[in-house]
Amino acid sequence: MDGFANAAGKSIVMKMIAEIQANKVYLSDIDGLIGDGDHGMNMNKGFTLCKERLGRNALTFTESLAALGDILFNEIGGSMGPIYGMIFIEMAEYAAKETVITAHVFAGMLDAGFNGLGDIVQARVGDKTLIDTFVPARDAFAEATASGLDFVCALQKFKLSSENGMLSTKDLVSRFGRSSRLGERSRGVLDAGAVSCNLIFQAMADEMINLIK
Amino acid sequence: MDGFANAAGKSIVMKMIAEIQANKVYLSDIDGLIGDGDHGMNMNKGFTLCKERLGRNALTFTESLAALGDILFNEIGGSMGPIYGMIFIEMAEYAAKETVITAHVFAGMLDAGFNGLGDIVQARVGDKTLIDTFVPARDAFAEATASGLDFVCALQKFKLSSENGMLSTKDLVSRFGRSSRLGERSRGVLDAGAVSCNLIFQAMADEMINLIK
Amino acid sequence: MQRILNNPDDVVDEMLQGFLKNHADIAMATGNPRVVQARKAAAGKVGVVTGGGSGHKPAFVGYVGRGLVDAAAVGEIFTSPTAKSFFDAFKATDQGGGVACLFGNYSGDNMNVKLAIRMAEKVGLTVKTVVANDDVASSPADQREKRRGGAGEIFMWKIGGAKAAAGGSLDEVIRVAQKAVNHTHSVGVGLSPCTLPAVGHPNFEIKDGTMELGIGHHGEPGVEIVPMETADQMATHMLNLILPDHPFQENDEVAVLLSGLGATPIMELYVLFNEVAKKLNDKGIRIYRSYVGNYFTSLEMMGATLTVMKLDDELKILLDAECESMGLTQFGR
Amino acid sequence: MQRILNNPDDVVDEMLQGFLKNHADIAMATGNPRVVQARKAAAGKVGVVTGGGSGHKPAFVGYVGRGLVDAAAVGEIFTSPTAKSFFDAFKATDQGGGVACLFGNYSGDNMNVKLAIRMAEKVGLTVKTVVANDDVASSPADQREKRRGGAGEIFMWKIGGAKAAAGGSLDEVIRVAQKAVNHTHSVGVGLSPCTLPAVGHPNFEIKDGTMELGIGHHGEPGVEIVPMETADQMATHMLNLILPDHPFQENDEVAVLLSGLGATPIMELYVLFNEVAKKLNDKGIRIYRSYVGNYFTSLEMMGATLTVMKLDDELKILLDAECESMGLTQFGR
Ligand SMILES: Nc1ncnc2c1ncn2[C@@H]1O[C@H](COP(=O)(O)OP(=O)(O)O)[C@@H](O)[C@H]1O
Ligand SMILES: Nc1ncnc2c1ncn2[C@@H]1O[C@H](COP(=O)(O)OP(=O)(O)O)[C@@H](O)[C@H]1O
Ligand SMILES: [Mg+2]
Ligand SMILES: [Mg+2]
Ligand SMILES: [Mg+2]
Ligand SMILES: [Mg+2]
Repeated sequence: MDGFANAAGKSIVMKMIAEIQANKVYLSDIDGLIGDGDHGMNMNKGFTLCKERLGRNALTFTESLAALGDILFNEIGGSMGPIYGMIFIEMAEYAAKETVITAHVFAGMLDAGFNGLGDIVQARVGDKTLIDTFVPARDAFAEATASGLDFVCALQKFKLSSENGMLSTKDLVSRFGRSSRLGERSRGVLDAGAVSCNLIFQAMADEMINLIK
Repeated sequence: MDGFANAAGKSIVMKMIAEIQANKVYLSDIDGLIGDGDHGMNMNKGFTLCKERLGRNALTFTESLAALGDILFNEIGGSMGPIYGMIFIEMAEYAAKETVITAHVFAGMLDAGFNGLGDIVQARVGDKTLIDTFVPARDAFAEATASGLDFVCALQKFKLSSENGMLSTKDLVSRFGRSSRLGERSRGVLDAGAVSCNLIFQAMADEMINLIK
Repeated sequence: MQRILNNPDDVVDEMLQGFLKNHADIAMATGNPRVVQARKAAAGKVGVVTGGGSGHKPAFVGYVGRGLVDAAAVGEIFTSPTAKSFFDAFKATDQGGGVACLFGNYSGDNMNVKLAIRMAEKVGLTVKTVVANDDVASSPADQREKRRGGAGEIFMWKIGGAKAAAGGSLDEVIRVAQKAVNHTHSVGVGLSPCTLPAVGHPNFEIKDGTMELGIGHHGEPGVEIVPMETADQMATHMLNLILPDHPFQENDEVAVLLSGLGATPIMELYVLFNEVAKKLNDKGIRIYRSYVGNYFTSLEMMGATLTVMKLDDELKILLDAECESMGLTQFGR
Repeated sequence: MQRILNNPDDVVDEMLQGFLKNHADIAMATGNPRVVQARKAAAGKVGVVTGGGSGHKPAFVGYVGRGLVDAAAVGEIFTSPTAKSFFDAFKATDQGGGVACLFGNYSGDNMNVKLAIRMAEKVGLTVKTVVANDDVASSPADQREKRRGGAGEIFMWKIGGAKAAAGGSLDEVIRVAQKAVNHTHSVGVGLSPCTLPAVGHPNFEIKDGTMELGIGHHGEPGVEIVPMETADQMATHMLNLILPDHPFQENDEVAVLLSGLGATPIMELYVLFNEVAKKLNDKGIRIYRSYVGNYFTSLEMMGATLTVMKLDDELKILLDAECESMGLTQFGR
């Protein structure tokens, strides 16, 4: 079976939560440089709330992910609430009926998550947002799968592209809203959302790899 | 002539002013410890204002002292305005008609200054206020003069007692108003008014000694 | 961190509880703990809603009241309220005539309001919006739609709120609120940073002896970092960014709002206002009405924001209308 | 020092110029540049005067207005106004019925008011005084006359000012203002120091992680330095100093004023108020009316003062009376 049981996948979300909790201050510090410093705090609040809600309940991967999306969307607000909320809700919805999460399913989830943003997010690659992490990672995973790599190898590509995408934001000049008048002052600093997206993707992929093995 | 010409004594007030200006921050820092930190700032403002007003005008000692008292009283306010204002105004008034300021006259001035406080100041020696500088210095001067010491020697005694009086406030527990509930926490710190009074008395006596010689 | 807190994660909830206890005559709770509603909204009026992150007191809940905003959606510190909270605020204030949602131009608020409007459409509730983008430091004049909202939001609420209180229709409320925004230009100066309670150390840095010209309400970097200036120079610098932007001209009548960012002593705001007023007077621009104080803050940041709104007869009448809220209470005149 | 200033020695004068420009509808200048007078004092009323050092905005000039204080004498920062200024304030407000001078218990103010009254006596002007000594941390209860004035001065002005506005005689105004003081108890908590502009560095020290319980409005040391507490613990600590002092008892009705010291975010004042209100409720003490905000500050100090006034029917009516000033504007109820 090239995949893992949806029923066994709650640990993926738990891993994502642990990663965000561990990086709460780091994420706020990055956001403080050209943003408003709340990113880590809010992510931590939402993810921690999710941990409490999930508790010891036996939940599937997609149920856990839906719960996380729901909490972010309905209880956290900010930019992250709608963005990560939509992404997780749509990803979960796409695979809700699957017993096994295969590479093919996961590729579909990533597409669904991105498409779920719809017209809420106008940013594209290069605008110094979490899109700079998301899109390359998603594309690398799709390409790897299409070229016949197995799930674990495709996840390795996914991790690598996610990391590189995140790093790419450092040299970008912000073009969206808030920091657009900053010009050169926005260069040299990572984008907070790109960093959190990468943390989430790394945790997600690592635990998937664990489950697949 | 055991004394100096009133007409030549503007320099005494100028010396007092210079001394307060030089100690502006020091006085506020002392006041900050158990008071409100404004003592140096206000003294400096009043004394500096006086310097500007006196300018190059040819004024006597008592005219200059009256001007200083007047500015403190009418334009500075605080505790210092009425206290030093009254003291200087009454000292100047007492000797306004004298051509020569003798030891006898100066003793009378100190008495007049103290009495001028009347019921405005209830503090007595031991209450950790500028009275702890003023009264011992005045008494030492009167005693020295009565015992036949010359003006300069009496002024030396005056300086010594002023200094000791000021230092005595360090070990006193404040009994007046503001810091009375502090109890032991008010011990170990000089009283700001006692310090400024000593600075003024030292400058006053030093320049008188210069003039007498 | 020398702050008055219990668990930092609970600060918004506890603040709201305290707020509602203290202002029971003006504001009241709703079914959504993150939505606060005015107690005395006149029957049949258009609903006026706002919302935004916390940490800006009096904004946003502080402008819930009579003649101002009917409900506010409340977010975490510096964080947009949820779409659900905006939607609940719409529902709480709609009396059939629709709702004017008057908010500031931040990506989170834009997203959440957009989503809330979708929810409103599904239940047949009409919501129209005005987005304040008065902060001249955040984008060039030819990209005004990208600019952040600043303390000018207060004029938007005052003008829109007064029109709604006077029985204006939804379109009228939207028209005057939009006019207020179009006529309003703000700029901030930051002198010291702020600390989010849950983070525990300053959000960003302002070196002693320097100041950040054009800083945003959350410490977003501004136009330039310059050496610390006198109040007089600050006034010049701020007006130089604002006046050409409208442009404001001789014989214009204006409303001025000078708000502290939280920790600057009010005494110093009057010193700055004194300079601003002198310079406007020198240019022949007449201050019709002014407000100086902590009207839109950023936790314990030091600094100030200056907002100038060009007035016409309609705006004057609406500005002068009576209102009552935590942040702004004035008798009519 | 990250502050908005020109020459620090001019800060009070420039502040007053800015204040008068901004509040021309409420307050006006007098012949003495350090005396500010209310614009709308009703004909024939008893004059109500206060005065004190600057740096406490809204206190003192911020309470000049309708239904409150008729004139304020203004001192340098943290420094009593001159006797001459108090006297000029008396003259400006006397309409034949005499003047009530309601001020705080500080040695400078005591001296200068005493001297001003001597000047008044010489011109046949009747002045009576009430001295606020509500700060429980500054002396034991059996030496109440030694206690400092705290934010309770605001209740003294509100009650005395309302009585005068209602046509009360001088003796009546003095009686109710004295009653307000007798019924009022305050305590402060300091979390960070303040810097006098002309000095340029902090006035005193509060070590990070500690707080000063019972601090005065100028940073005067308080009862105790204790490790930094949660808002909940602070509320307990402050009430433990205030409640036994009156003593306040079950079924008492009280007015509560929770003022920030300048730099504490208003959000946190509501968090603290929430705890105070809970604890009073637990003890069966009813909050009839409350005020939370920056009502009596100390430049950019962090911290808060809590003031509780025991009410009776007379005080309630006077507290609820309409008033209009920079610091406090309320509609009658
Ligand atoms: N309009 C947008 N489009 C895409 N991404 C966005 C947008 N606005 C914000 N983001 C992402 O969100 C991150 C900031 O998130 P957060 O700090 O939680 O919200 P906020 O910016 O509202 O304070 C940014 O670093 C960026 O990656
Ligand atoms: N009631 C008083 N009697 C005698 N001296 C006093 C009194 N009040 C204050 N002082 C003196 O004044 C000094 C403080 O002066 P200053 O700081 O200028 O005034 P304030 O205490 O009003 O801030 C004290 O150190 C003390 O020596
Ligand atoms: Mg952010
Ligand atoms: Mg002092
Ligand atoms: Mg934010
Ligand atoms: Mg003082």
